[in-house]
Amino acid sequence: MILVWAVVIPLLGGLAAWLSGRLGSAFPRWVSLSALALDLVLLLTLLDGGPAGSRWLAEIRIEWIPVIGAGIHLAADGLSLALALLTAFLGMAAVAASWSGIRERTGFFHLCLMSVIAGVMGAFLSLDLLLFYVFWELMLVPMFFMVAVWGREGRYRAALRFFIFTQAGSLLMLASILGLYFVHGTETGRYSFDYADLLGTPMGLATEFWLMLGFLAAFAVKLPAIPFHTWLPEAHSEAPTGGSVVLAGLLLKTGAYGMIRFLFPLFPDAAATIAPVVHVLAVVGIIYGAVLALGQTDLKRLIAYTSISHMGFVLLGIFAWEGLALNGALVLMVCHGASTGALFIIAGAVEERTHTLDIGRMGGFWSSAPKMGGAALFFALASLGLPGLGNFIGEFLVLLGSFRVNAAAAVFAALGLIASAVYSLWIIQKVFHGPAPPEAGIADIGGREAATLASMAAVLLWLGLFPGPFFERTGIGTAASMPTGSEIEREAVTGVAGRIGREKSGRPPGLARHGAGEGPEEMRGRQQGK
Amino acid sequence: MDGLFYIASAIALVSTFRAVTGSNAVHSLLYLTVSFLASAAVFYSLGAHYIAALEAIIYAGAIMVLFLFVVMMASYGPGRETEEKRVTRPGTWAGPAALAAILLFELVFVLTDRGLVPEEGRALGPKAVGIALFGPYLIGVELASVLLLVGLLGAYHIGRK
Amino acid sequence: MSIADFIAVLPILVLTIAAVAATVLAAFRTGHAFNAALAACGFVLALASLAPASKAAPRAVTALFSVDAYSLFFTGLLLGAALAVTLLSYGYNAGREGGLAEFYIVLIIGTLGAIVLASSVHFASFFLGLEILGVSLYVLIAYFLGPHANEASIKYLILAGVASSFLVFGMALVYTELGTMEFSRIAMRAGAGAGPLLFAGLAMITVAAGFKLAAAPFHMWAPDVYEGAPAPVGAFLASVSKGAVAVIILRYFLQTGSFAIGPFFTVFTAIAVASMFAGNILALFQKSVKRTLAYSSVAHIGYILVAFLAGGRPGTVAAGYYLAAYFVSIIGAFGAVALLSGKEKELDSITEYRGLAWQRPWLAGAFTAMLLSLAGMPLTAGFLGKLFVAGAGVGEDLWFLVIALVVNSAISVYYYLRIIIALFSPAYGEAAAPLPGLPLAGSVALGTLTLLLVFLGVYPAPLLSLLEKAAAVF
Amino acid sequence: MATVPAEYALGLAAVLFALGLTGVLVRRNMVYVLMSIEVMLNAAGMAFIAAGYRWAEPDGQVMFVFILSLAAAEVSVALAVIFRFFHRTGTLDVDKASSLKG
Repeated sequence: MILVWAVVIPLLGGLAAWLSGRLGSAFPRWVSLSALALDLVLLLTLLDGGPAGSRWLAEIRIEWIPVIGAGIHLAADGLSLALALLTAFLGMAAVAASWSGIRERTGFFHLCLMSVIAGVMGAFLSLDLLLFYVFWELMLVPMFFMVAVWGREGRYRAALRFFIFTQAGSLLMLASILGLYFVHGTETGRYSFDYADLLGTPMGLATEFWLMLGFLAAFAVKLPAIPFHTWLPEAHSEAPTGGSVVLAGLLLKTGAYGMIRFLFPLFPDAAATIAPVVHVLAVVGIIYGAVLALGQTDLKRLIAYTSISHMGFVLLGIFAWEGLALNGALVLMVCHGASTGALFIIAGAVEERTHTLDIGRMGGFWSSAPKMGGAALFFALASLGLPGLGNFIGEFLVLLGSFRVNAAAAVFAALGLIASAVYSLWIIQKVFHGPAPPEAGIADIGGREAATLASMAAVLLWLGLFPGPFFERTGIGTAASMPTGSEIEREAVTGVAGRIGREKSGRPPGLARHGAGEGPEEMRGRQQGK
Repeated sequence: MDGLFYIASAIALVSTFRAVTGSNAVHSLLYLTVSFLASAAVFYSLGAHYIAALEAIIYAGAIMVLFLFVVMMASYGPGRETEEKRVTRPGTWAGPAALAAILLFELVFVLTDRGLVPEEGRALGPKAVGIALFGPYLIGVELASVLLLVGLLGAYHIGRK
Repeated sequence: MSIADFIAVLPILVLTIAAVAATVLAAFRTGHAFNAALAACGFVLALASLAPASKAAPRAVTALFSVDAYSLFFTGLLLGAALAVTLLSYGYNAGREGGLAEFYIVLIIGTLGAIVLASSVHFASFFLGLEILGVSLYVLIAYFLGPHANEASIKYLILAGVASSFLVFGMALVYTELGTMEFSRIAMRAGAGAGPLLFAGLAMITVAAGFKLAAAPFHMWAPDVYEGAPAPVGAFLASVSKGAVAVIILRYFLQTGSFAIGPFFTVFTAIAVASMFAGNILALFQKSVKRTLAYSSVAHIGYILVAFLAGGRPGTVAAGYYLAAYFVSIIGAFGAVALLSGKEKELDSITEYRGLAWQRPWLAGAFTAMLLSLAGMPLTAGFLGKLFVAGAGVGEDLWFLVIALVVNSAISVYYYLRIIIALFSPAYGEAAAPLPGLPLAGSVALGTLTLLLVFLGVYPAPLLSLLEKAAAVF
Repeated sequence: MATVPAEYALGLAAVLFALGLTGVLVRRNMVYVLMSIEVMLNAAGMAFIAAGYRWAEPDGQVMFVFILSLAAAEVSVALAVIFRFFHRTGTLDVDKASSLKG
């Protein structure tokens, strides 16, 4: 039942916030914040571990449309739980970030925000493909409203573009879901949308490939992978700060999650076939995002482009489909959520004070706002991958893992790291040092902002210095929690499980040797065998 | 009887053609009336005596009078012929006429596929039609009356203004 | 005809009596509320009469009608839609010039035509039902002296007249070839060997149906007529009129198996794809909400045709669900327009809808929900409708059509969102004129439709089980 | 009984139908357009008579009666609308009915 509540609480909280908006604009914030806090606490109880023998920490099935074999099937394993926790956490950060920025229609804003969070939460927890699709779309509409109603000047265009891009991808996924449903139904006589049923559906490689492309389209748009990224900079920069935090911190992760949870397990062979192409796209994304970030004059746009670059790492890690890289991708997802979210909050804070996001008109803020400058420096360093912070672990694991699979891709991806160091430091240099414009001097961050940023920093530090517990409880490492639909996946899992054992003994995870990580070779072998 | 059919057909064709192509509304209406009367004759020659009478009374009688009434009310006299003159030029006709001709050729082609020899049988006088109308088609007759009712209501409402 | 026969066609009889009674009573008592209440009562009674009628089903009533689960389901749907249109019309009509009694009588008669179509299995009832509906629509479209009403009505009646002629001529050709006008016998005799006359006849019937459904390439009239007609009549046109034709066409083709005839499958595929693309692409350029909805309804016919072409049980269920979802959403959308239209002028240009969400949050919310449903977003009926249609298509391996559906759904998002953005954008300073007060009946109808929209989008099981029964008829 | 082949009657109906269709497509005057529609409907009725003649069944004639009631209902409403249009615009030209665009 916890899982149902995890999804329902944000939704109810959103409704309550909306209704309480009539009483006063302060109410919705508190209502949303407390609902999310409750959700977070609820999800934390799952860390205790699930029932013995089950690969899910928690699972629930409720009948929904039995005629067509669709049910409400929610389940959480380490992967889902890590992301669900991130969702509740970043949700709170987003509420905090819109505390003073959203003055009009706060009730409706929080309804939208909470609905997005409910949608993301549902997407991370559903195991029924139809239900997953419903949640997948549920996050879209309120997000659209958040950008279109509370955004900046170019918001309509940005909102429309965001919606149409993602919707086009989603519809292709829907077609693929239906295709898979019928392939499975005609093959086995059992028509079902359930993940557990659909795993290991026998089908020809051509069919598998086409169906996989539908899923890939939806996930690649959401992630976003080059060349489907054009909606992202606009949407991020036009959205209100809270919206940017949710968009960058959570929505992008659903794409990556979908690839790990659905794309590979359901279509292992097809995914292996297309992996080399995706590696190239990922590397191009890493470098392209980093290079374009350097050319931006708009602070939020800059951060948005860095997101493209970071998500390129995630994509590379996933499509390496190798234990280390996968876990790296997961860590990177969580850390990117925290660090980019924090950078957006800082950008929002700057905007609130100076009413501009033009980097050219900023400078010398350090003297008047040292705390903000310090925070910005911290998250910029996290973003460039300073050892000791979570992002470093993630990027390092991804590079290490993908090097085994595609050395060239890993080498080029590493080049992206250099660019990211340049742009990260450039932001700090431009905004907080450098010549101060005439009207220089802004108020420093207040207690609320400080608390938000501190908690995000704590997450990064924790993941950077003591990642062990994280891998133990969550992550793709908890072998029992992995679906056993494909041999490849099991291969990857055993690889990680071996590594986890050593990690518990106290060695930094990045230095741990991979146990039996010959997954990719196995993949190629299977391909040639066909 | 066969002679009647062929002569009436020829009249129907010519008068319909004149009705559709004419540029004076009153003349066209008269041609159309002739055409409907010729159709009545065709029906008679095909043994549908009852329908022949209906055609003469309702089509050639009632409906045409309604048309005439509107044309007269709209004072659609000789002075207005010019605006219809432009559409009676051959150029205007070519395209649509070709379209209709294609349809016609298709239908004729379809008809010449094989002969449709009428079955020898009972005469289809008013009695047979009446029995059918008030037997299996009873609800249809009721519905036709509803159709006329809505026509009445509509003409009443719209004509009132 | 036996008593059981009368009971089986009770909905038709109730509406006929209601129409006649309303006509007679109009001579004695006038008053807008009275007229509207009479019509609403007629529809409610007809809906109630479905219960005894369903006890008598399945039953063939003369050669003209078959009362079965299929006809009962769609009769109920059409009556429900007509009831909603009546409630929405009440607020819209209030205070308008000219007698209003005939409006409701003609509405009843038009609905009568529609439900005749739902249960007809014979060319005669097909034709009569269609024409009763058609003539009622001429009247309804031209009912008020709006700026475009005459024009819209003239356009509609010319094209509908041509369509009727095609329909009747096509029926005559089929009858000439096969010697029967009953669907079931047509199926039997056509199976023995289809002659060219049958083809020609079916082709002409298809053209006529295309006109009535406003499927491309016969859709040219739709935007003008929808724009010129009063908003509740637009709702009636888009739902009841179109739906009834879709219902009879589906029955005709399912029963006679005409989809299976090679060229017709291709032709219908072409019509479906053309409707989707024409409707959606032309809708992108509209400045008027009603025209946008008109083009959107052209596109929706394309989607429904995908379910037709899939055929069989899944296709019938999908078509039924889609129709129900589409009815709710399109009536709701036109209903929102109707509720917002003042006495003088309809609220039509998209720019006039700016800022509505802040002035009329509930109404704008309902309108948004309708538009999202038309766009096929989850948690609305439109999504499940589209899902079932796409599912039926995939099940029959009609990948080409499914991809067209997917691509078009993506295109359509743009113009629905454009209206939604207008609703939620800040109003033009003082330009936002005070809106008319919301009529109670219409608000209740719109609220109910919105709830229904969400219910059908979340919990489809009850409707599905009804549809399963309906589809089992064939 | 007559010995005219049914296809002759059907052929006549087809020619009349085509003439009517041409009229609808070409003429711009609403009265002519409406007249042409009447020609088409009459032709369709004739086709039904021919069909009934072929099968020696009354059904064709029954359909003709129904078509006749449609023609009457349609023409009465149509003429009322056209008349109203004439009153407002002073013309019967179909092309003048083109304020709706888009």
